Parts: sequence; structure tokens; C-alpha cells
Amino acid sequence: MNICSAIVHARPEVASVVQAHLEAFEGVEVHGGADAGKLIVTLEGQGDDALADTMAKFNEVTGVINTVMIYHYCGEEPADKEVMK
Amino acid sequence: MSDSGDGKGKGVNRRQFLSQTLKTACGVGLMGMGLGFYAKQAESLPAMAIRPPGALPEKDFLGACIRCGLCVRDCPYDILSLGQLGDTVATGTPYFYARTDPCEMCEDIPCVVACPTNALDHGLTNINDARMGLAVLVDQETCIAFQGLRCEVCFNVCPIRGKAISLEYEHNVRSGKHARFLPIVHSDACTGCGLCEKACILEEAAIKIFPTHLAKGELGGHYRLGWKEKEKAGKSLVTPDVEHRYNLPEGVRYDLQGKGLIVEPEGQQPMPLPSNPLDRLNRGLENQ
Amino acid sequence: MADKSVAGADAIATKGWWKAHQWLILRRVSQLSILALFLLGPLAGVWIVKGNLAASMTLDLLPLTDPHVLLQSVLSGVVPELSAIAGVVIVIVFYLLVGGRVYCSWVCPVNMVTDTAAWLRRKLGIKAASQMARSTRYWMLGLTLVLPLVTGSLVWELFNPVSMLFRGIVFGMGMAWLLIVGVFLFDLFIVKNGWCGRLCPVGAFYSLLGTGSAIRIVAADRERCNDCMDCFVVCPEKQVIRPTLKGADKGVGPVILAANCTNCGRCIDVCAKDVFQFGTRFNNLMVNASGNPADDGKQHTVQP
Amino acid sequence: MKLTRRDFVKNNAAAAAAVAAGVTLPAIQVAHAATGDGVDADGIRWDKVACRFCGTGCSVLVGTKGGKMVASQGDPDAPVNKGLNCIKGYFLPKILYGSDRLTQPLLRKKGGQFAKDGKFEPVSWDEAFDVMAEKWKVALKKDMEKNAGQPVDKMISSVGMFGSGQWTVWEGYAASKLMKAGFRSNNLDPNARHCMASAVGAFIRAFGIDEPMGCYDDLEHADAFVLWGANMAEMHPILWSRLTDTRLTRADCEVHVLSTYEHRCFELADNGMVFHPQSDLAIANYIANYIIQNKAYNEEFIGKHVNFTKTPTDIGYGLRPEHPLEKAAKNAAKGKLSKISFEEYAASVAPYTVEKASELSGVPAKNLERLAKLYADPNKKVSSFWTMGMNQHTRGVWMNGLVYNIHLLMGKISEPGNSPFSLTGQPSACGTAREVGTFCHRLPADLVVANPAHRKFSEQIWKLPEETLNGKVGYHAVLMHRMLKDSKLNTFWVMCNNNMQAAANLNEESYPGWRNPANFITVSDPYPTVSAMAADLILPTAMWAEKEGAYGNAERRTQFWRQQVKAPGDSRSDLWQLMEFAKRFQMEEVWPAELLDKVPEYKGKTLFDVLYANGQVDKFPLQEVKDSQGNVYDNDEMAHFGFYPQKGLFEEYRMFNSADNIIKKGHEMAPFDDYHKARGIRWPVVNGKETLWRFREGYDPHVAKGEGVKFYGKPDGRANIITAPFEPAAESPDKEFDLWLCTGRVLEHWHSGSMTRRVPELHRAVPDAVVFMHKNDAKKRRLRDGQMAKLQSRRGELLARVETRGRNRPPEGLVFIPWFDASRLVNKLTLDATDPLSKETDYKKCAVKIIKV
Repeated sequence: MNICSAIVHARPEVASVVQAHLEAFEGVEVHGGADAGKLIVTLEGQGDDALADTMAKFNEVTGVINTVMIYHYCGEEPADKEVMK
Repeated sequence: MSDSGDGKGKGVNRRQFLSQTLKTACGVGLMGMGLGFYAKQAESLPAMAIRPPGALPEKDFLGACIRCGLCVRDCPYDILSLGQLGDTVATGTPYFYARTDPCEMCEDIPCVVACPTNALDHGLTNINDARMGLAVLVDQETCIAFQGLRCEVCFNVCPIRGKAISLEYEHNVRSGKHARFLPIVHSDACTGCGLCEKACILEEAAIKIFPTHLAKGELGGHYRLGWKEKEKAGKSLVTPDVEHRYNLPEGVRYDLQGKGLIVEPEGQQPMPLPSNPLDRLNRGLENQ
Repeated sequence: MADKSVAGADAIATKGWWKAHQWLILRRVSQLSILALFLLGPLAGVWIVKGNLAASMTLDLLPLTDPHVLLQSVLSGVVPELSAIAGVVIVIVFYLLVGGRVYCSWVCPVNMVTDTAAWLRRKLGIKAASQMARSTRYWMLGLTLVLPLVTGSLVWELFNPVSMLFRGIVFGMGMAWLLIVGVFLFDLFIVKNGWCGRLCPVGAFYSLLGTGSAIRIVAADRERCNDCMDCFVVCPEKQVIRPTLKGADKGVGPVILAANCTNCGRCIDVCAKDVFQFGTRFNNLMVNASGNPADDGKQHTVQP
Repeated sequence: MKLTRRDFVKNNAAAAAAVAAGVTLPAIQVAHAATGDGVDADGIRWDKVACRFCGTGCSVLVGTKGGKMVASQGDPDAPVNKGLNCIKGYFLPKILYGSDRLTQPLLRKKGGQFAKDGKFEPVSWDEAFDVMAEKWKVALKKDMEKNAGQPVDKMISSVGMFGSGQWTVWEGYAASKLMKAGFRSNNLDPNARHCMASAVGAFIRAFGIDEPMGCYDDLEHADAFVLWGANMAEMHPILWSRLTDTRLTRADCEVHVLSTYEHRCFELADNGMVFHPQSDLAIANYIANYIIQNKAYNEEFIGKHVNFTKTPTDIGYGLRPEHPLEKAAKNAAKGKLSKISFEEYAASVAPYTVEKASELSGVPAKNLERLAKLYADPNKKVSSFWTMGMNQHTRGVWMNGLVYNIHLLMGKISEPGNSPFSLTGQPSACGTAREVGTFCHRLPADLVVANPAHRKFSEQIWKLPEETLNGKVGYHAVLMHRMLKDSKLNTFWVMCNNNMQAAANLNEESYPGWRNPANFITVSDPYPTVSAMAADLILPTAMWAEKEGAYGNAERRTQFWRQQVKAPGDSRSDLWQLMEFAKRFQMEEVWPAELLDKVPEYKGKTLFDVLYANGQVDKFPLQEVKDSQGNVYDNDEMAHFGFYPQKGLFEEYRMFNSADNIIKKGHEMAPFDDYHKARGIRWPVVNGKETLWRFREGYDPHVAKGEGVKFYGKPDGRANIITAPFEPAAESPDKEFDLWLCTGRVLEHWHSGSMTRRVPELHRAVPDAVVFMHKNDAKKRRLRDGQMAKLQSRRGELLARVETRGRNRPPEGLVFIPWFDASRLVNKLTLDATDPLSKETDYKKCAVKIIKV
């Protein structure tokens, strides 16, 4: 399991368009923040490289100003174990 | 007075006598000032100590109460104590703590009757007129009634039922389908007996009795509540409004002082009942 | 002369122990039974007397009110209830009759404390450490009456060890025992008879009340005095004795008229020569009228 | 909602980014799982449990830590209460930890031996059950001798059990099976007899099937509410807050309240009516009359779905047969319905004019008319609610029926907002007492002992030889105490209730019965209650969440919970006790040889083997009880017996209501495991779907398309309108005993107070039972508020303080006293008059006098 999160700074006026673009990448989820122009994004993928590549591609999306990685998790636990209800 | 000295007075000259007197006077005077200042502190009643019913305003009370404890003795519920040296309550003066021993509001108010000095005002003959303090719902965040739980213990134990504490019903926005039963204290009826504080089921009571001067806000001297003034006067304070007329489509009324725009439902008869049972029978499937 | 640390040793020797202590014991009985009466309610549920020395109600019938406390209260601007006024009148009449400072020696619980201090002081032979004018108490009295006038509250009653001790015993002591210990230590180490004899405004008030009171100690057989000084040793207000005991020459009558005599009767106890007796202030008149005080005085004595 | 480890990490990742960006994200779940493994940040494990108290059926989340229940909260996801609780629910964990919990069996002994007049001494479970089984065996042997050669519907029994609507579903079921199948005795009755029997009787008579057709959603859909003898404000606090909310938010919503004294519901009432006790019969008949006179009735509905019937009148008061009132009754205890025409029905209610109803009830005519108009208005959806005011009534079955009459006349039934709704007082009066057959006349799922077909069906499910089940209706609750006194019932086991404080007429019936030297009384109780004090053997009981449980509330909602904590000391659950007690009996000791001959394989076995190790109840092996977060829970009964008894019992019970060949449909339940996942499911559950409103097409799977409404509990699908007149109460005030006495509850305490009085805060809030009375009545007796007064009836007396300004405001001539207070036993005063049909005691009406002490 390989998961990281990032803040994607985008121009507020086009943030929602950017969000749609980002969500098109595989394993990418946008959790919110479009109003403030700071999109909260999580990425999920197979290896560190794949994630780094995806992140790099964020900056090519029109309207993206900058991308900052915040949190990175890689672990071997089975990802489908229930932890809460 | 013939005892100004231990038999040594004989040898005392005028000068010595004067200086001795002056010394004593100064000493006692200083002591008096000390006592006075300390007294100010010692007399500051803590907010949680409540005076018995009919107690004069605190300042007058401290002058009038001779600390005899007769009120304590005549309280049938034994709720009153006398302040002891080291307590935060002025030494020898009567008080009770609502959380542990609230006033049971005896109809004949024996504590007042017992008071020899009018420190407990003998003019108080109806216990409902007592103002020992004022119940204040100090914490809406922990009062479980404000969270929508069904408690209302304070309302239920209040002896001035429905007047000193009333329940206000309010829609519970969070749950969407329950009402909240909010206890509201009314200072015009609350005697400050403290039964509510005692009964409050929280670890620390959310409703507490405070001295009235701490508990009450005061409206700006210039402002009146319009609806209350109107009620008092029994009519509008200024010229009554004229009758209004409106441009309205058919089947629509306008009630200026009441509901505003009223659209009459089409073809629906209000009560009394239609005499034709067919109306009933054709009702049928409106809920399907 | 006998050992001064045992006052009245002569008296015990000549009259026996009981006779040499009879007034002391009676006083203790009086002080303790008053306390007991007040305690009977809270402890045993037998309500004969309610309240305390400031004001009390006996059998729901007899109100008694301390005039000093009530006076403070009135000075703070209060109009007392009828029961309080009645209580004060009864109390004043009583003390006018028996002597104002009878309150101090027969009623006040602090008396037991200060008597103990005085007794211990004699035993331990502690000498005076400092002096204080006996008149201080009148200044104190003035103070207790001025304070309510100025502050509107009974300031003195926040400190008064006299009311506090009694109330403490009946209603609960709190930290008041500290104050009592203070009085005790003050009397023991600092000023002899310091509290009751020099400072206490309550005593001062009662001394004024009793200036003209009827019952008095009479040095009826003062000519028998052998100057053993025992009475001076035990007397808490010893300045009151000399003018009378030694005043025969100056034409002073045999009655101790000084207001601060507490009528405690201890001088009667300790006098091996039976110089003193209880009598009335009118014994003096009779001396003046008949010129023969000794015989006449005796007829008016009170035998316990 | 499930959260996998991946979601969890992702959420944490997103949350971290959100914090860094200063953005708030609405839908991220991080809170609970923060520490992982199903416990919260404080190390508390949370799980759902149904509230222990009233029939509302709130769900709570309880928090345990270190084997102790340390926290609770209203369950925000529970549809009934949405995270709310009443004041009792707020203190739920504390009921487990009263300082005087019983932790070991106690037996009356003298010189080391059991003695009826001995003192309680601690004994082992073995000794307790040895002594108890010996007494039961003596009684069973005697019964077997007497029953030799008798047909099953003539069999007597001198063993009995008094159970509870607070038992868990499987405890009630296990008890029913033990008594009826094992001991072949129908002397099993629940305390729900005191509470719901009249409602049951009326349901069966009117609809042929028990329990309400509506559900709590009626509270949000009604235009008007009518309370007939229910103080919902205090007794169903959360439902009342829903009702109040509807009153506040729904335009033109009205609340009508009927009661014999003013109580807290009157605060909300638009039309509050205080009527003379017993005159509700007249009021209900007047409303029917009004509807008919104004031709407002729903002709189509009554034409299609209703039969008109009448019930015998002058039926007595359920007292002992030698009582003058019973001797005078023409049709004592008769209830067989006979068909009448609509016109006959109309004529039967015609005398109940507004004038007559007003005169009998003391309610002003205009209030009555307002109520009648409400019911008669076709455009108003009306929900009627009632509880003990109508059920604890010597004409309770009649009265329930009279309200159904009104709803049926108008067709205002079985649809959202139109609902005659009988609320329950206990958490599982429906789920346990009624559904699994713990009444002396019932078998599980609405079957009855008197019906040979029902017995046969039950015998098949229970794997019993034919003619095992006793066909004679057993002793009901009130009769049990009379029979104990008469030495006809000799061993008696009281579980999960406090009947010595509850049953009426303590001095003349209950206490002499229990202390009768011929009898052996066992009480299973967690606390030293009045009942425990009067017992011979006390068995310490695991309570509430100390065992896996299930309750069924008043809207047919069945809720499960897992065992949260262990019971203290040697306490054991009622289920353990019932099953373990069964091990003490060889089949030869309980069944006669000729019955055993039919099943030779049962010879030499124990009752436990036949009842519980029967291949059905022991079908489910040991397993881990786990929640969806992976928390593992104890199940002490499973650990002890080596199989999952709760599941086995429930699944066997399901054969009564969900098997293909069931006799009465409409009671279907979901499989055991489904309930542990859900916040309760409302039966009938068909194809995994629950039922909100019964008998109506679309809502009820048993009503076919095109049928509209079908009361399928009755063979012809029609409900009964049953006419019944006003008849006076059993005991009314007279010159000497000049006041009506009404008893009841308060919000802060539940029933006999054995749990709530052990919560210090609740005790402080309401420490003593006071007698509520009118100021003038107090004045006449020179009584003041707070003074002690002596209440005296023909049967006993007690002292209580007078309250004239409290929450209940009785009219002149009536006093009210709550019965929670074990220090003043109100049941010394009450009369054991019952509804002759339902056998439910009338706790609301007897005559007392009050004297100043």
C-alpha cells in the first residue's frame, strides 16, 4: 500500500476545472479545498516512482500553480482490513 | 472611671497620663482601621452562599444580623448554617448552600419569624415573594436539556411551577425530528430557593443560584420592549393603524397583523363537516 | 505567709477546701449549665433554649437579647423587632440588679479560658511582660460602637471572641478556637488579666451597665484583714479592692462600688479571715446612717 | 459505513494535507480510528445496546474499558432517538454498579438447613439449585399423580414462574419452553400482564394479531395527536419530544390530552381534558356516536374491512369468585363476540350524547366536541396513543377496542399518521412477553395453548411427542398470588421483575402467598429488592449488557446487543439459570411414563438435553463474537454451554414465525446475524425488507396488490368494531374512603426503582414518592405541602409527603402517587381488581382516605 497526500495550489477561479483534471489521473482523489484554491489530493499507487510521476504531471495541468507533498505512507498491511464502522 | 491603672495611677503625672492615653487611643484607632478593612473582606459573601428568605440587602443585613442563630434553630429542614471563623461567609451569619441543602420554602417562613432584628425582613409573609437569589442556567453546553435530552429535573422540582422555570419548546435541528425542552428561568417569579440546583443531575450543576445582583442583566435605561409596553397600555401607544386594502387575486387574502398572505385551498371546505358522506368516500387514495 | 502560687492556702487550711472554693465552683456550674441549656437542643433534641448569647428564645416564650450586640445593630441603622427590644429590657433589668459584670464571671465562657490562663500564670510564676491600661477596654467599646456607625455593619462581631466561643460551642467552631487560643496565650504570656481586665469591650459595656447595680461585694469585716494579699492575687480586677478594703480610714464605706468588680466571689473564697461577703450597695448607706457597719452589713449578706 | 485500512490511511493523509493547507474537509472520518483497533482515543470500546428502560427502544452506545462500563452516549444513528436520551438513559452505566449488587446465591437457612423462617445465608449455585430442584420435584411428582389419566386440557400444575417484559427475547423463549414443554405447566406469566395484557386482548379481538399496525413514524405524519391515558411527556420521553416537534413544526397540528388528572402532557395540550375515572368509556362511545350522527364515517372502509360485533356486558372485576362483585356479575369474565349490524351498533352508541358524556366525565361539552370533530374530520390524520391509563383498567380490553372503533369507523388506520397506537411500558413487552409466548395462555408467535392445532405445531417444532403441551390455560399474574395463598401453587420462580412491589393488594394476597409455608419462592434479582426480601432463595442475576440480549419495542422493532461486561461475582444471566436448572431434572421426573414411551430415546436424558441440546438450540457451535471493527466480546453463556445458545434459541423461535408451514403469518423475523448489524429491524421482515405499516397494500408484504387494506389476522380479513358500554369501576370513593387513588410513574425513575434508585443523581432528583393532590383537598384535611400524610385504603396504609404544587395536578377528589419508592409500598393500597378479559390489574382506580399524621 502506497499512499500520499498533497496540496495542489490552483488559481481559485479555475480550481474546479483543475479538480476535474486531477481526478482523471488514476489513483487520485480530490477531497476538497477548491474554494480556497488549495486542493487536498490523495494519490494511491504501486511504487514511489509512479506516485512521483503523477505528481509531476499535476504541474502540467493548466491553472495549477504549485504542488506540495504533505504525507507519505507505505506499508505492507492488507489494505482491506476493517478498522472502523 | 476609676481604673485607669493598676494602682500605680498615684505616681502618674499629667504628662505621662496624656501620653498613655494618646498611645492607647492611637493603638485602638489603628486596630479599628485594621478591623474595618479586614471586615470588608470577611464580609464579602461568596456567590454560592445564599441568605435565608427575607434577608435584607447584604450590606444592611450585616448591620442587622446579630448572629444569634435563631433562624438556624427554627428551620424545620435544618438547611441553615452560621458562618464560622475561617469560612468565607461572615462569621456568625446564616446561609445555606443550594447544591446540598436548598430552601424548602415553608409557607409560614419560620426563620423570618424567629429573627429578632428584622435582618430577615418581617414584611415577608408570602414565601413566593422571597428573593434569596436567582437561578441561572449557567451552562447551556452541558445542560442536557439543551442538547435535546429529556431531563427537565429543574423544571420538575421547581416549587413555583411553570412560573419561575418554564420550558420552551424548540425544534431540534440536529436530529430533525425531536423537540428540545429548554428550561428558562424567570426572575419575576424565581425565589432562589435552590431546589433546581440541588436536583441538577450533572456532576457540576448547570443551573445555579446566584445573588440577584450578579445574576441579572439590565436593559439600557432608554429602551422599552414594544410588545410589553403595548400589553401594559392595553392598546397601541400611538395612533392605531388604519385599515389596509390590497390588490389581490381571487382566493387570496392578506392578514396584515397575522399570517400575511393566505392562499385559500381550492375546493376544500374547512370544518364543520360536509353533510354528504360521499365527500368522505371519495377521499381514498391521497396517501398512496 | 502561704505559698502565693496556691492562692487561698490559708483559707483552705482554716475553712476547708469546699468553703475556700464555693463561689468558684458555683460560677463554673452557672457557666456550664448555661452552655448545657443551649446545647440540649442540638445534642439531645430537647429545645428549652434556642439561639445563643446574642439573642435567645427560651421555651418559645422568654426572649433575651445581648444589649451590646443590639446596640451595635441599632447604630448600624436597624430598627429591631419587638422581641429583641423586650429581650434587651429583660437583660438590662437583670444586670442592673445583680451587677453588670456578673455577665463576665457567671455567664461568659471566655472567663473559664482567662481564669485558666491566670491560674497557670501564677503556677508558672510568669511575670508581667508588658503593661496595658485598664481603660483600653473603653476605647475598644467606643470602637465597637463607632464601627457600625461608620461601616453600617457589625464589624466587631466578626472578631468578638466572647460571642464566637459561645456560638462556636453551640453551632460549630470553625477556626474560632484559634482566636480563643490567642486570648489564652495573650493572658498567659503577655498581659496579666489582659483580655477580660483590659481589652474586652463586652466587659466594658457590662461594667457601664452595672455602675449602679444593687448586688455588691462588701468588705464587711475589713478590720479583720491580715494583709495576706490572697484576694489581690486572685482578683481579676484587683484595683477595685484596695480603695474599699483599706478605705475605712478615709471614710469609704465597706461596699466595693467599682463597676469593674465582676462579683465573682473569689475574694470571699480565698480570705481566711472572712472579710468579704455578698451584700448590696445599700450596705454603705447603712454604715453611714448607723456608723456601725459590721453588724448591720451581715444581715444583708447572701449566703450560698 | 465500513472503513478499510486503506481508507483510513487515505483519510489521515488527506487530513494532514488539509491541516497544512488550512482547509476544512467535511466528510473525512479520522476521529475514532485514530488509535486503531476499535477503541477511541481514551481507550474506550464503543458498541450499541438497546436502552434498559421503557418501551420506546432508544439505542445507546456504551463505552467499556478495563472490563467496566465507563461511558455512554445516545446512539446518533438510531432512528428512534438520534443520539438523544432521557434522564434515565443518561445514567444507564450506573445501574450496573449499585453498591448493593447481589453476587452470590442466598438461601434462607436455620442450623445449616433450608428453613422457611430462616435467615439468608450465602450458598453455592449447586446447593441453591439442589434445594430448589428438590422442592420442584416434590411438586411435579404430586402433579403427575393428580394428572394421571387426565386429558391434556385438564392438567393442573403447582409449579409456576413469573417472568418479564424485561427479559431478553431468548430468555423469555427459553423460559416458555422450560415451563410449557419441560414442566408441562402453563403457570408462566410475565409482568407484562400488569402492563400490556389489555392491549393484547384488544388486538387479538379486533385484528386477530398482536401489536400495533403503525410505527413511530406516525409521530411525524399525524396532523393531530390524542392521548388516552398516557403521560408520554414523562413515560416515553423521547417519543414525546418527537410528538412535540411535530406539534411545533407542522402547521395546524393539535394535541388532545385525556387523563384523570393534569400531568405534564397538558403543558402542550391544545385540548386538555380531565375526566372522572372510568368515564373514558363514555367519551369514546360519544365520539363514535358523533361520527355516526354526522355521517362522517368512512362507508367504503367499513363496508369492506369491518365487522360489527358486541361483547357480553356486566362481566365482573376479576376478583376472587366469592367476592360480592363477582357473584353479582351476570357474565363474569365472558368475552365471546357476537355479530351485529351497523344499525345495531349505531343504536348501541346512540345513548352517548355529548350531554351524557359530559355529565359522566365532567369534561365540558365543548372540549368533547372539539375532540369528536377532530376524529370526524376526514382531512385530519389522527394518531391516538395510550398506555397504562387505558390498559390498567377493569374494562381495558373494551376501552382499547372503543378507540379502535373510532379509527375503524373513519378508516384512519394503517397508514402514515393515522394510527391507533398502544405504547408499551417495558423495553421488551412486545419482543419478549408477547412474541415468544410467556403468557399463561400463549405459545410463541401468537399461538395459544387452548388450540390443539397450535399445540401440535409447537410440539413439532420443539420435537416433543404429541399431547405433551398442557392445554389448560395456566394461572395469570394475579391468580398466581391467590393460588400461592391458597397453596395450589407451591413452587414459584420470579425472574427479572419486582412483583412484591408491583402486584396489587400486597397485604392480603401477595405477601401471605409468598410466605405461605407450603410454598418455595425463588427470586432472581441483581439487587435486594422487596421481592428478594420476601423470597426463600435469591439467585444473583446478570443484568442488561452483562449478557448478549435482544429487546423488541412498541413499534415491532427488534434490537440486539452483545455482552459488554462480565456480571459481578457469581451472578449469572437468567438464560444460564433457566438452562442450568433444566439439567437438574431427569425426564422421568417431569414426564409420566406413558408420554416418555412415545419417545423412548428421551429416557434417561435430562430436561436440558431434550429442550436445549435438541439439535436445534445447540446447532451453532462456539464462535468468536466480533463487531465490524474486530472487537471481540464475551458470551459467558456460550462459553459455559459450549454452543451459541442465544442464536440457537432465536433461530428455533424463528421456526414459529418464519418457517414455511407456520399457522399464523405476519410475524416473520430476520435471521439472527442481521440484527447484530442493524439498529433494530421492524417485523414482519419478508425478503429482507421490514414493515412500517401493517395491513396496507404497499407497506405490508402480506397484503396483495389490489386488496388495499386487509386485516389478515382474521380469517375474513375484516377487523372487528366491538361495541361496549360504560360500566362503573370496581371500587369508587365513598363516605369513608373519599378519594380516588391513581398510581403511576415519574420521568426520573423506572418502575419499582430497583435500578434508578441506585443512581445517586436520580435519587437526589426525586428521592421519595410524594402524594400529589389538589390544594383544596389538602386544605380540607389541614395538610400543607411537604407534610406527612397517611394514605389508607381498605387493604393497607402508608405515609407520604403531600405535594400540591408539583408536576401532577389532580382534580379535587383524586390523588396520585408514583410507585417507584420501595420505602412506601403503594401496592399495599391498590385493589387487585382486574379486567376480567385481560386479567390486567387496574392500578389507576381504588378508593383511599388521607389523614394528617
